[in-house]
Amino acid sequence: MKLSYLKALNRALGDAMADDPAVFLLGEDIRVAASSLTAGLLGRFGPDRVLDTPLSEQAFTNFATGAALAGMRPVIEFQIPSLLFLVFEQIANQAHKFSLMTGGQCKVPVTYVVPGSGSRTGWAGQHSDHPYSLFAHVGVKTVVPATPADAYGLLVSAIRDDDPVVVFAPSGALGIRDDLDFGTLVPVPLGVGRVARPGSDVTVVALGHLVQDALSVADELSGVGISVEVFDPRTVYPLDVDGLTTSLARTRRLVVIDDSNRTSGFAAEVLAVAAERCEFDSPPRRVTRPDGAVLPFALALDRAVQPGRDHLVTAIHAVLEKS
Amino acid sequence: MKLSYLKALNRALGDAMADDPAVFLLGEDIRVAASSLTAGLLGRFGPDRVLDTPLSEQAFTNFATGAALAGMRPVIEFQIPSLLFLVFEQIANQAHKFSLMTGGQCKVPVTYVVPGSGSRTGWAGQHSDHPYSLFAHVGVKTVVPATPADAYGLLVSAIRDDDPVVVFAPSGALGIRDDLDFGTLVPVPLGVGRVARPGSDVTVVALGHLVQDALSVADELSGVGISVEVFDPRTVYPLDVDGLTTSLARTRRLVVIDDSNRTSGFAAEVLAVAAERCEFDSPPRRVTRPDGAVLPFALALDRAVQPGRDHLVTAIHAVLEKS
Amino acid sequence: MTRDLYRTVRLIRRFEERAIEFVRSGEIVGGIHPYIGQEAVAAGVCAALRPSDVITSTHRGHGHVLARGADPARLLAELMGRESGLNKGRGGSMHAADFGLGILGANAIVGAAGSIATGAAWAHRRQGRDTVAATFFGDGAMNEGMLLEAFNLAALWRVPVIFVCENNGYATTMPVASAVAGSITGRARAFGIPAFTVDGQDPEKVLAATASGVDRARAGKGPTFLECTTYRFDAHHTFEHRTRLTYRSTEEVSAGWSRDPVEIQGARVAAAERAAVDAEVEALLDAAAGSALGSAHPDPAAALEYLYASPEVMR
Amino acid sequence: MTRDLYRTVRLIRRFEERAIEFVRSGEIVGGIHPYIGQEAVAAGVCAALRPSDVITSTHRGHGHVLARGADPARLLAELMGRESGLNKGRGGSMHAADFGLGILGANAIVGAAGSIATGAAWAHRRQGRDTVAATFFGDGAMNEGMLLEAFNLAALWRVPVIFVCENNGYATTMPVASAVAGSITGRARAFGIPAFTVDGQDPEKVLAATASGVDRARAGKGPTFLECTTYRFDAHHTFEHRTRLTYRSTEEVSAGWSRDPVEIQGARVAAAERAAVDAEVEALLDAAAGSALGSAHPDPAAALEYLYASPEVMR
Ligand SMILES: Cc1ncc(C[n+]2csc(CCOP(=O)(O)OP(=O)(O)O)c2C)c(N)n1
Ligand SMILES: Cc1ncc(C[n+]2csc(CCOP(=O)(O)OP(=O)(O)O)c2C)c(N)n1
Ligand SMILES: [Mg+2]
Ligand SMILES: [Mg+2]
Repeated sequence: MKLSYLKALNRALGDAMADDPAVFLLGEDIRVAASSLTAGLLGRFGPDRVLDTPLSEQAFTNFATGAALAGMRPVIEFQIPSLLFLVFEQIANQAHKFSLMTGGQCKVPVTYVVPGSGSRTGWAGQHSDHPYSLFAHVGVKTVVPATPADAYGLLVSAIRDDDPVVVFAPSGALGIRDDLDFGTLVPVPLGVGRVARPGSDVTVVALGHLVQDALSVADELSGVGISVEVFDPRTVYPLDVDGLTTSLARTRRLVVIDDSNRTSGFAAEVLAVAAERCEFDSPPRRVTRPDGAVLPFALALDRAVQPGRDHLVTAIHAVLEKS
Repeated sequence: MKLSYLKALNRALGDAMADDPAVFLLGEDIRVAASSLTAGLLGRFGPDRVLDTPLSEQAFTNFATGAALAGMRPVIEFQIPSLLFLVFEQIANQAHKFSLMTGGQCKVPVTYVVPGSGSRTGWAGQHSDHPYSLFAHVGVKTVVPATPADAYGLLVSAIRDDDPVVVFAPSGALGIRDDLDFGTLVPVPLGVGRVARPGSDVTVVALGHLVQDALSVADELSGVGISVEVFDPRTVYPLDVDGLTTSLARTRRLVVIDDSNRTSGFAAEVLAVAAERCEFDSPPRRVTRPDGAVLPFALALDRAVQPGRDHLVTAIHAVLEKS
Repeated sequence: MTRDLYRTVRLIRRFEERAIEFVRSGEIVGGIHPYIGQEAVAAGVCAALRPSDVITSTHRGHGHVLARGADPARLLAELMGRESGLNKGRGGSMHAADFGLGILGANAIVGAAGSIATGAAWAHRRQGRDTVAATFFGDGAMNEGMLLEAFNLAALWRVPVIFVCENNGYATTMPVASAVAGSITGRARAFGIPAFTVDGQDPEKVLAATASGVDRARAGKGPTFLECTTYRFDAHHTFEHRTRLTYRSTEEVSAGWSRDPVEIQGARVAAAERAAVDAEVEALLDAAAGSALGSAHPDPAAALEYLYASPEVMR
Repeated sequence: MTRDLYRTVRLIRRFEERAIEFVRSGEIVGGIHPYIGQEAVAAGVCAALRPSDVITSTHRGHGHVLARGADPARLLAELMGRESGLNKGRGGSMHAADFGLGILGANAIVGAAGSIATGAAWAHRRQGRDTVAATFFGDGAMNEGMLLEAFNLAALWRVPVIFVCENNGYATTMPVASAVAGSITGRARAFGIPAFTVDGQDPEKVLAATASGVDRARAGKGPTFLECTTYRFDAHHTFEHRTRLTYRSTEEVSAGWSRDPVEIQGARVAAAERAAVDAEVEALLDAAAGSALGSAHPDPAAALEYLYASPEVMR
């Protein structure tokens, strides 16, 4: 049975709601399921568990925190990634901090989902951000699934986790379909990466939709005798340091492809961890959005500032040559 | 003449306002100068140029953007660092993006100043953040001066710059006093670091109040024959990569001490740049706040999660031993 | 003025219809939020402004930009991501700006522009000019705290700004009654801002209401709030043409069409004159389409041009 | 009840006076925002609640926490950063919480807690309980968009929450008249929330007003808003004891003292009874001080304990 990434997220929500009456959804236009993430859930669970909110992101994010403090497990859908900027205080400074500040008196199990993060073709400057590194920096658990199975499994784990978790579903991944038996869908633990393709010459670390790109580059390069290992951390924070260093111990070469900005982004963290812990045969490389990137509207310009396969191939050749 | 860091910021504001009638200040309690940053400026420049705002951070941040679009150079004082979380959208998604999105039709020269960033003794979890790495990640020019002369010079440059600039004045630095001739106070260019102390065994990169700590550790270690170079980038973004790599080419060893969280923070970026461009005699180290750090109230706990001299000494010994 | 208002609503209508065609044909990538049905609001408000005034716009902004006098060819080129676009193809539909005409930009974040317009208007007054700002937003934006904060600043500081709420009944699929507790004008009045409900299908009524707000503003009496009741005849966004969302009935949409601003204003213009305007608009839009389609695509190598206004410190 | 209310205001007053001494002596690090002068608000509101209800508090929160019944010894220990503190010394003055008593925490971000309280109250109702939430905030918070957004959610969804605005005339140094356009109750009413102005120096009046709001809320009729007019007799924060800020005259402060809630309520209690209460309070606070001062400091090695509620996935 073919299952799309978006449908897998939808299934995860449905299963989580069926499993636990404390789970409920809130967000904009989720009753009619404008993004399709919540398709069918209003009919199945009723309006009490699928709340359409006014355009009041700050208040409804804190509202979810309050509901979580009272024992619920809210899941918020954010229509566009920059809404996370608007509620940054409410997530980083409120939801995240309650547990420690109260000396462990409470927990805030809220899940924030962005179905369609990163560039959405033609949505331009204010709708094309991919701010997962920001949440990793402040210490909020953050996942970016790459496959339908992981989309399902990580969203389920995020909802079950007792802390706030941000789930980025890159727009470039929503349409991915895999042949899957529904029975094989299981929770995927937070903080555990996977080797998406084993190889021996270089480790390419990739997240979300870029895992596909990394795999197809690996395919292509295998034709010219280059063996690329693709490591997909799946969780941005906490990073699977063991998985990463195990891979690097084998390949001793590293390229990270990352759809966030270069400076102090996810790729910077991977390079830093690797520099602290691993030995290399050549300097590692980052393939990222440029610093300060604002995505221009015109399609060719938008594409030009996104990390892509060509840049990845160039970077792989560079780390192999330098050795 | 002794000049304190806080007084240097105050002088920079006064000079910038005297130089350019387009400069005006807004913020909470700035007329009575609750933080002392704006002391004397109401009397000197009048209520038209020193605006006390209601507690409406989001609107007044956008208000400043609008005023900047109309030719002004607003300077906003934020009383506490977490207010930058509250206005993250307004800075990262509005002020920062206008220039590119409009195809260069406009500019947004707003300066955001936090007098007292980082831990302020006893202010606890929601008032003790040091979020400069977040602004660097999104590409907003960001400075963290370490000395009174740099506080003056970088704030003046920030105000004159045609882009939004965030100025973090760490609470641990506000009280620093230096013997300075006022005539020697000059603008300090953004993006240019300085060697705060030359040395040959290891480069310690430090920002803001931690430069003092680095210098005193360097002093202490010189007694045991270790020669520490202290490099102060002054600007977090854009980073002075040339200054950094020049220093590292000499010392071939690196420790970064950084008051932001470890994951994808400023120190991660320094290690990543270094890993891409430099050769090392030993793996570099980061001395940072722990990941996800929420500063506990109790003083000893607050101190325990901040990077300090002891941690720095340990890290320096580690990079020296490993060679 | 009667004729001018008709020309404006007609221009916007036909521009939008053609733009939707270009979305279908793929010349416009990413789709648009059509303004069809709401033309009277943009037309009436902008007719009350002077050339030196400023506006801010929304995700549903083509009408505002055209009513303010932007070149349709350059707006269309912007929607097509071309170098001759208003923003050199960098902004697209949701960010169209023309600073030469005082258009400080459409904004893709609901509720954000009100405080930007307030700041701009305040700055103009501080600089000794008598500029007024008009800032457009939807009924959905009434629930965004940052917009409510802007009302307070504008009222406290008597800023010459006209807050124009286009109440088209929905925020995407959310009916205004489920989203706005109390009333829209009541919210503005709570900040001490005079607030009026206006028939947003009639350009002349919108013009009259705006004109008195503008007079007040120019006289130093501070902001005015207008709730223009209107209706969106088409989709929230062209994506809705593919995914049918069920949030309003076809009967309701038909009822909306019964008060078409183009017809309401058109009925005030003599048939021959109306035909002449229609022909002129068509010719203008033909030329605009030709010009836009013929305009160069920007060079990807320049993708990050304009990222910083002071790029010299970047490395 | 008369006596109980007196005891509460007296307890808060004396707690604060002692806390200020501990700030001076250095036992409390970082200072506090004294509640002196505003005691009647906390006392009256909390007296109208049931044990199963919940509250949220502010940066100026000791009064709310004490009125809600928290152990003064544990609150004081919290202010001193001790292990026996309400939050095990992790929160301090601005984050004091006692979930066992439904105190969901003081919040250091002005305007943030209103929406948290609204969510909690909604959740309790969804879970079939008849909980009411009371959420405290200042006049300054009335200008925070996120609080205004919360009014809307509470009104739309008929959430059983009492919004308690303590209008003490200032946000730090900003007078309410320079900060709040329109009126405070008018703002709440604009969201369809019944809003009343109450004499916030009189605990019995506050209690009566709160009680009727609580009845409405429990009956499923949604939120109520109370503006309690009060006055802060002491500094915004103890840092002001060192840096004199000139934003109000000594005459004004003296006038404030003329309506001291401790005296207002004290006058209703017979002298002997009052003396007995005072003595009991003093003994309680003596014991609290002894207990807090004797409590262990938390172990720095456990600085990050409680950072995550599900730490097992961390590495
Ligand atoms: C702050 C914010 N929240 C959500 C969105 C997504 N969004 C775009 S338009 C829209 C509906 C806006 O409704 P309204 O203000 O009534 O304007 P209309 O679309 O009806 O013109 C939404 C939810 C956004 N762009 N910004
Ligand atoms: C969002 C936010 N802005 C600013 C501050 C800094 N601050 C703390 S208390 C305060 C004044 C609050 O005034 P009000 O709401 O009237 O409460 P009061 O202090 O009078 O009790 C300010 C500006 C803050 N903590 N949070
Ligand atoms: Mg609408
Ligand atoms: Mg107050």
